[in-house]
Amino acid sequence: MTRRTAAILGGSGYTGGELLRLLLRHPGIEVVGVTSQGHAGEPVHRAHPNLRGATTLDFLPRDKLPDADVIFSCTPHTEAMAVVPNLMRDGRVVVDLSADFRLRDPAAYERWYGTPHTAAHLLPEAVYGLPETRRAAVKGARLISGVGCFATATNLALLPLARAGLLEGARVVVDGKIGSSAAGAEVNAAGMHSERSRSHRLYAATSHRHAAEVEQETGARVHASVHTVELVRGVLSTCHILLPGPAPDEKTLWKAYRAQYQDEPFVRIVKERAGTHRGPDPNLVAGSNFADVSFHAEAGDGPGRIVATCALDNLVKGAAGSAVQSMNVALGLPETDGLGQIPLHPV
Amino acid sequence: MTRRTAAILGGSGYTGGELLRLLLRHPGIEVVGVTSQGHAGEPVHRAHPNLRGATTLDFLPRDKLPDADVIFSCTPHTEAMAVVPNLMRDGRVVVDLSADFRLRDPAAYERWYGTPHTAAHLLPEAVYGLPETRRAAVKGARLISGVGCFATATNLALLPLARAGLLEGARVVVDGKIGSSAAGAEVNAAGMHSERSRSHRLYAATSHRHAAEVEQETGARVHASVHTVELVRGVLSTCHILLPGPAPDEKTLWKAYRAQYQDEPFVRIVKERAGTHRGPDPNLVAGSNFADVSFHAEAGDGPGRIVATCALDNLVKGAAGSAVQSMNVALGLPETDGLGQIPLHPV
Amino acid sequence: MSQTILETAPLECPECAARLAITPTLAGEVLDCRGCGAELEVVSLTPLLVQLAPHAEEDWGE
Repeated sequence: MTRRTAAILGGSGYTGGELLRLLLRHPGIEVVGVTSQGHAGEPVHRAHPNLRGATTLDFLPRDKLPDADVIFSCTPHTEAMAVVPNLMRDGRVVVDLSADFRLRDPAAYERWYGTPHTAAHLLPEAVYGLPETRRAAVKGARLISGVGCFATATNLALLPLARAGLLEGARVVVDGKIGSSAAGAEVNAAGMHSERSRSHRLYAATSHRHAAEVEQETGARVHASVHTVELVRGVLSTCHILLPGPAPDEKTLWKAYRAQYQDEPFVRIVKERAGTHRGPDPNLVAGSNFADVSFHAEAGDGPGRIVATCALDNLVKGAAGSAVQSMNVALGLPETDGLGQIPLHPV
Repeated sequence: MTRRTAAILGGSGYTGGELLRLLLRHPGIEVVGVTSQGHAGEPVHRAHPNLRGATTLDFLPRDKLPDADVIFSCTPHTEAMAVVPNLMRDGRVVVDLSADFRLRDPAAYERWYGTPHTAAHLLPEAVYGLPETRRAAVKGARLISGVGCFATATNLALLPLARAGLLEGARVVVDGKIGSSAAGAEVNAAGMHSERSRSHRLYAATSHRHAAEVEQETGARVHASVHTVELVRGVLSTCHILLPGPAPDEKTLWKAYRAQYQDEPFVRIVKERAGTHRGPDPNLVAGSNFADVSFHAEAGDGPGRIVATCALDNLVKGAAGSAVQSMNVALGLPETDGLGQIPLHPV
Repeated sequence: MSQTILETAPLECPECAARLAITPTLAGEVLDCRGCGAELEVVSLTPLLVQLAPHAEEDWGE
């Protein structure tokens, strides 16, 4: 089977490292190069110690990106939109891990990212890289956007309810808990271990960027907040759906979630009645492309509530994993190729 | 100044240990005894290693509780209501740390604790031991109930909004994050370090016990959920107030919180615009009786939201600290006596 | 940027409405509100006018 070639632009950050970890063990892909302005000339394992011995690649200077069938761009938000258009070639798939091509509406982008979109002409063609909501569109895509990690956990928790019409007339609050790697590898005071360890606080009381992504993918208008918790990898999104009337019974919810996810390779319904681990827990999916979802109906007097949660690894299903999964779909490769990692337990 | 005497019934658990830690350094109190059926005859530091050298007391058998001006009962829920009535004496203050005398309505107790209340005749006299909401009633009280930790964090976050009428017509979701010590010292599978470390999951999707306590103290009807997080001590309650109309501006919120808390010795408004630690964080109040609160207004199109949070130590302000604080008020001692501990940072 | 114009009422912080106990001496001086820690820039002395100094949003990254 002839392998396809892949290269990574700006691969010294956490997302770049995850793309390498997945692609280096992908049966259908050969990684032909990874660039990094800051680490040019250094061995990859200098920035990604877990990759020692897995590759002999060195980081290339930014302007030495080799040609490849698939290009992953890890250039940060607002810079990517200047870079990505130059990467586009016929017959090539470009996957942009930044937020620049996630929102189809350039006005929403400008509102939440504070700067006008300079490549808005590509937005109609860009496909949001979440196969669980856009598999058909990803198939033929030339430009695929990465996904937001918190938005993806929220989308996957809410999707079955949205599709079953159970969000109608409801007000939705999304309370996120997220690990420190989501803030990226860049050094900053708040990220110091001695300050960040065991810190549990509201990091963003309102989080419109993610809310915009959620509304685009599931149609749900949400009030989002994000907390820091004692995790490096992992995000847990807890969605509180305040219903206009009584809550449906849990059988109805089982049907809605099964209908949406029974054939999905990476979304698992985790709702156990016994044992220690009964619901989604980011600690139990770390390093894998799994997204675990669950749901609870709260009856009681007065209008009811549904609580839906989703746990995933912000660097895998919330970034590099969905990117590789989307690449598989776009290239016509088996969707699970390179994404079979089993998570650790105990961990 | 003649010191008052205090004794603890069932003091080998975490709450008992915290009561001892506070009372052994209380200027107006002499601890005359602490009982434990399981640890009778053993030195106190066998169960509470932090107290080594702070006391020469040994645990007494349960039936050897000495007479004292103040008795703290740490007997568990549903057992306490059989024990507390026999502790009552004229001129004595009884503080019951269990949930048995928190709810004034015996029907609510039966509904949420699954058993009829066998000492309901004492409920009218029992005072909920949260001076911030019931200082006047605590003054002359003979029977004071301890407080729920998650309920207290929620009450203190919501109280200013309730008193300012800002909860009218709103629906309130409370998303709690709580440390492992809240489950008590009893050995259980879920509490094993190798299973519990870094576990972040929905521990209780619905939490009616706490909701009942919140409704009683602030009048707010809430939909509550609780998560386990990587903390031993600490609870963070994040309250999402979905308003019927637009959100008030933050100046209005500042006034409501300042009016409620500017004279409170233990509740601090933590809402900074700069620096690493800008909002309430249980990690930064561990070991102290402080409860830090904050608030945020979310405007935007459509009906608004207020996000109010409170962080406290579930064993101190959420249990033993409020109990000692209430004892001070009931005995006419300075309210801050024995509660001046400064928390640690970095920690 | 909301501004507070001092006519009669004592100087009030534009962010949290706390009363500002200190009396600024120079235009352009930056003072901290004791109530909320907001940095306030003195825009003018007569009338006394303060406004919120721009503050760094938390770098949310992701």
